[in-house]
Amino acid sequence: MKSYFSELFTGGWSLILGLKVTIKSLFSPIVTVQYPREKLEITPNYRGHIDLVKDPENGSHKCITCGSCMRECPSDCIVIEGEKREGVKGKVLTVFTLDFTKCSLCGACVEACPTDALDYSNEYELAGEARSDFYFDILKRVEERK
Amino acid sequence: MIVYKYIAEILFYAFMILTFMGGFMAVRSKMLMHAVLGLAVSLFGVAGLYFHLGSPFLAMMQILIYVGAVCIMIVLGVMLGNTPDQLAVKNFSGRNTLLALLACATGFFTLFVAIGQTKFVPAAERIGDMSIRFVGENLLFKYCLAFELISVVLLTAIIGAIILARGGREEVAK
Amino acid sequence: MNVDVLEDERHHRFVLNMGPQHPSTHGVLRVLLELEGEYAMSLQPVLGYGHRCHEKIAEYKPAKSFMPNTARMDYLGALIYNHGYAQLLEKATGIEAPQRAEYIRVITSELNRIQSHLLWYGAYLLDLGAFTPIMYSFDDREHILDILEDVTGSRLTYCYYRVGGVCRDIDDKFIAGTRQFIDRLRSRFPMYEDLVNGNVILQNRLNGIGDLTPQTCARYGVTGPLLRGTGVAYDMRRAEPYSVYPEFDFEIPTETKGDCMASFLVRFREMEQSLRIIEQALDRLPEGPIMAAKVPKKLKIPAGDYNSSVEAPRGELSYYLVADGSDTPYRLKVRTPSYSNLSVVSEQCAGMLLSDVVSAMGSLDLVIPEIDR
Amino acid sequence: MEILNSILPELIRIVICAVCGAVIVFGNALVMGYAERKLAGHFMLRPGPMEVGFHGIIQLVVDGLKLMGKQLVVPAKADKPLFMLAPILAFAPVFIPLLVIPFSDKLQGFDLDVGLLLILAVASINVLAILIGGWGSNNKYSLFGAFRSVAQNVAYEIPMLISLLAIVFMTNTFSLREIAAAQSPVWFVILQPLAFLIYIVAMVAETNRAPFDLPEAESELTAGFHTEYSGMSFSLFVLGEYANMFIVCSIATVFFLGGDSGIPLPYFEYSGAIWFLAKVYALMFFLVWIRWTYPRTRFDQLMNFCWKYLIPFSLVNLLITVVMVKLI
Amino acid sequence: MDVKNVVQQWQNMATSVEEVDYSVSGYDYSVCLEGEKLSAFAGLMLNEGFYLVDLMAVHVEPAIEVVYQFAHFKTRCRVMARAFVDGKGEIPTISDIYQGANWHERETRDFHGVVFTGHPNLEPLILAEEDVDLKPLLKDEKKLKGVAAVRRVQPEPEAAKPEAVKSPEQS
Amino acid sequence: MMISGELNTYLIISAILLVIGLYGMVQHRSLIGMLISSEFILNGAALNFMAFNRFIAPNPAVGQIYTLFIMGIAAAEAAIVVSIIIAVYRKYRSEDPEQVQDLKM
Repeated sequence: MKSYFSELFTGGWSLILGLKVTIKSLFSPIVTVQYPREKLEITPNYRGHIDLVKDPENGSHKCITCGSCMRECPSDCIVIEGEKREGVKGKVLTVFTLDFTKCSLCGACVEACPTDALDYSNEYELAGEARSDFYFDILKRVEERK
Repeated sequence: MIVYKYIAEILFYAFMILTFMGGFMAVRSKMLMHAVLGLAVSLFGVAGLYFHLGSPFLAMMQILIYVGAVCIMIVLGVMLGNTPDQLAVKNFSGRNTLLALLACATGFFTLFVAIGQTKFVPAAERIGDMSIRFVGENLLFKYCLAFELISVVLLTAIIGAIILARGGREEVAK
Repeated sequence: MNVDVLEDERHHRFVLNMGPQHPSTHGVLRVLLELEGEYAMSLQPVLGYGHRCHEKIAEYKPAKSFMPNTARMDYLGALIYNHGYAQLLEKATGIEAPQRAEYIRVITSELNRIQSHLLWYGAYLLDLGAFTPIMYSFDDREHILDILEDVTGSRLTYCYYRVGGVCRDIDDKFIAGTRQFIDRLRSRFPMYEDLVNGNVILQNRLNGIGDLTPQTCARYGVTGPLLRGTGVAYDMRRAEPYSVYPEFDFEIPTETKGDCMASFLVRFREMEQSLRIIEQALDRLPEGPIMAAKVPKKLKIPAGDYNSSVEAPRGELSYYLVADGSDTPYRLKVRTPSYSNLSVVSEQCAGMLLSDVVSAMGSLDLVIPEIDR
Repeated sequence: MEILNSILPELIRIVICAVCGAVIVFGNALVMGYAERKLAGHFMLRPGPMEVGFHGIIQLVVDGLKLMGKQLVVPAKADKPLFMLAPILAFAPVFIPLLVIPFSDKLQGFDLDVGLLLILAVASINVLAILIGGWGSNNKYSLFGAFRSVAQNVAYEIPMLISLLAIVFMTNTFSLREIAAAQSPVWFVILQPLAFLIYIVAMVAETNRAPFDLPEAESELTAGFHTEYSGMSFSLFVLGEYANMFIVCSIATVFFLGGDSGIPLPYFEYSGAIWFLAKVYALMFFLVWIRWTYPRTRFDQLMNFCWKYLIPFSLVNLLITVVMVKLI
Repeated sequence: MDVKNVVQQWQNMATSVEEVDYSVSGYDYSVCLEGEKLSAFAGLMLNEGFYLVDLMAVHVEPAIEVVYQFAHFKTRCRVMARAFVDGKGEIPTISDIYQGANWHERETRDFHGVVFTGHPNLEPLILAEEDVDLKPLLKDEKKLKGVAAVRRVQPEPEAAKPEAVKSPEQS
Repeated sequence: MMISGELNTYLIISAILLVIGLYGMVQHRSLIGMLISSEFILNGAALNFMAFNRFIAPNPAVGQIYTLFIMGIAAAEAAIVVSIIIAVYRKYRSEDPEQVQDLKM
């Protein structure tokens, strides 16, 4: 009989404690962010898809078309091609594409790059209507950024 | 004021039709669930007739007890006792239709004749009115014993129902 | 599929198909329930809706390149899965990660564990019908994600550890943020206690539901908080210490009853212990490199078999690698904790109420991709 | 003409009552739908609907339009007549109790001397609606939801009735207006705190709301008895639920919180109605508040609570009331 | 649990019992068994308080090798028990002793086609039921290696690996 | 013509209800169907009481009280019958009264 009532009171008290917590949060400021209108600062360390770094010296990129990123990529999403040109040492990059549908953002390519020509972009608002929207032409992107 | 009477009359017809429709639905439908629904509809109609007979209290009680308790209990019985595919087949068989119709027609005809033949004489003087207060006073003073008896019957019924419903449980579950 | 339930002659029983799309299966899990009234007389999980052939993939690419896949197996304990895999390859090739890297691994792994527990906490209460706590726990979890994003660069499926270290160093901002978070979460615990843990409805829902014993756990291979809820203080961080865990002072929370409430409390207290570990690791964080000096580009694994077990948020995670001397695993088997934990459900939940099946399954803290792999 | 003159006032009264009823039902659903989502948001530290209109204020209208535009899907193996009847049966009767609720002493449809019985009688139809809806869907989850709903509603009707009966004993009437008027010095919540508490608990259970929302427990039964309903038939269930909330809160106000009594506002004849609505919505806020605080109870515990605590306590309360009424 | 005693019992029933360096391989004992000894072995393990960590198959020449991984709750003792399937691809089940093996065995049946005799319900678990004959983890002939190729070569004394993990002594 | 004010109307309606109940009793093969039919018979009787109460009884409370009693009896009867049905179903897995031949549960 004693436990009958004590259960009732401890139970009721625990319910009141719960109500206190929620009423407190009713009057506290909201913590969510209204995304499209408000945007949080994205950390500079964010690892988006890869991009070629712009080289301040020659205004272009630093890629030497060695192909280590292509080899290192676990899911074969990078394709680079280069060609020999007159008067230029080494190969010249002609094609650098990233199939972002397959990329797992592991960062192996960036670490493998001997000249630090690759870096992560800070783009996170990636949405597209077709698969082809995610075949990035990295070379074109670095040229456009000039 | 005559308009009210017409409105009341129309309502009366509506309730009557509701009662009969529900009744036919209850006895003729193939699915038990529809039969219960028919019962509920019919009971609504009867509640309306009680209203016409000057007792809103009983109309409310009719809905409260019949629709709210009896019908739901029956529905539970339907659901507990049947799997859906059993329902359609098991409920209804038309094999005695002719016989049943004949019996019913005879019974109805007898009653009809009896009602037509009898002359009902209204009481010369009526004591009290139709209010709940009067009903309550009668119930608790004049018919107190009957009231107590009905409560005992209900109590027994509840206890019996519990015992019956629990009885088979041990052997099946666990 | 599993028609033995249906073909049974007990026709009056009710076969209910819970899932693959059902609010309380947390992903694409299907459970065939055989009900009698509201009692689930038997239940059979049906797996494989999210099978992605990770073990097959592992046999086709260099062992190093499998790292991102480990994160996808358990999206809530990604760093811990990374940890186990990195450790496996380090063992196999004899590379030793520097001290600082190990400390960073411990800090981030424990953050990851708290994150996983917080999500479980919210989702479990959602299963039990409380809608608000999930938002509070997500609020806290968001801080961890921010901290981890700052150092790893991603928010959920981290690929942060490397064979021989970690890929980025932590900075003062990370340390300050983590310390701040520790204080914050500690101050939030009383709130959780008031709102949830002490609640009489929750206690009634969880006490005495889904009893497990250490013997049952041994027969089914149940590990993690469920096992610790039965009174066995078995935690890979203590039982087979890896990384720098032996240097820290922390407790392994246990409960004795083995029911849902026990594992609930064990998980809740584990968050506190993880905070303690993080605090100690931050205090003792050594300076130094974060990657081992010599990690060959092509990582040849000597022939033989290797095993690496770590404590994932849901229990013991083991990688078993059979190598033939090339840089590709010959066979990689991942022992995921939820797989064994879920298999106990058909014994644990037999004869329970439908609502209790939901609470028992929620207390397993299932991550379906981890089961299906 | 003469006939028209005689009948017109009553006809107008009926029309006005019907219109008011509709306004209350739909207006209440709009207000509560919005308030519930907004409050739920703020309880969870998020803003709630924000997109459509200022702070999402016309979100509910848009949602209503969407629901009206949606196709009514009838499952192939459903019992079609029952399936279609259930939402109507759940929604249509909610107008009737509104006729007898005394919003203020001047604002009441009809003062029936069996007002309370009318409300209870109509409330029992709701159970039938849920039952045939759950059955008619031919879905196992729906059936479970229906079962639970019936057991729960039938069980909780008992403490609810008994706790209200204590008040009826004190006032000697079933008429809602007289009950409201009987508490002019002290509200019955002070004289009958236990009955009030019991009624509040039973009220939550009767309206199938959390923490007693077992008929639609989404983590177990997906959506319970309305799993298969879509579009308008679903929204009829929702409208019915909100209207039922309004009705039970009104009863609580009439029985325990003094009905329309309150400080009269200057220059306003119907200030009582304002007070009445304020009390009703305060109770509704409480309903929302507990919904977003507690986990769901289990079915057998729910029944245990009813039989072990509520019914004995309400009976004891009734007994004490009767003795007190007799003595004083 | 007394490890020495248990090892003694293993030696009675196993073809070979080998102690392995934990810091390199991550487990303590490697036990090779005949298929028919499996049930007895599993019974012994359960009696001694071991739990079943994992069960897997490795496709090697000459036959598929099934590996059972056991560990103990109280003492650090991680055991890999190996057994080859017989000519018909069959091996006795241990799911009657370790119920947790039930799913592992079904999964192994899915992936490698190993038939566990005595298993109550050997139907596809992870793969769809129409993929009964898929057996995706079987190696093709080009990749298939002999059992010797995947066995650890005993390291020369001077090539001993540096101690990567701290002291393995722990109870 | 106002038939709602005539005693005979109600008597005929109740007679029809009674007949409907009889018909259902004969026709239905399930116990529940029979229970439903019996409710009609009870209702016919109750309506009869109410009609006489309204038109010719000296004390207008008596008929109402009788009707109330009938409702009480009906509720009790329904409870008992449904529990019997459940018990019978448990025992025989059938609701067909013809199959239920053994009185002992």
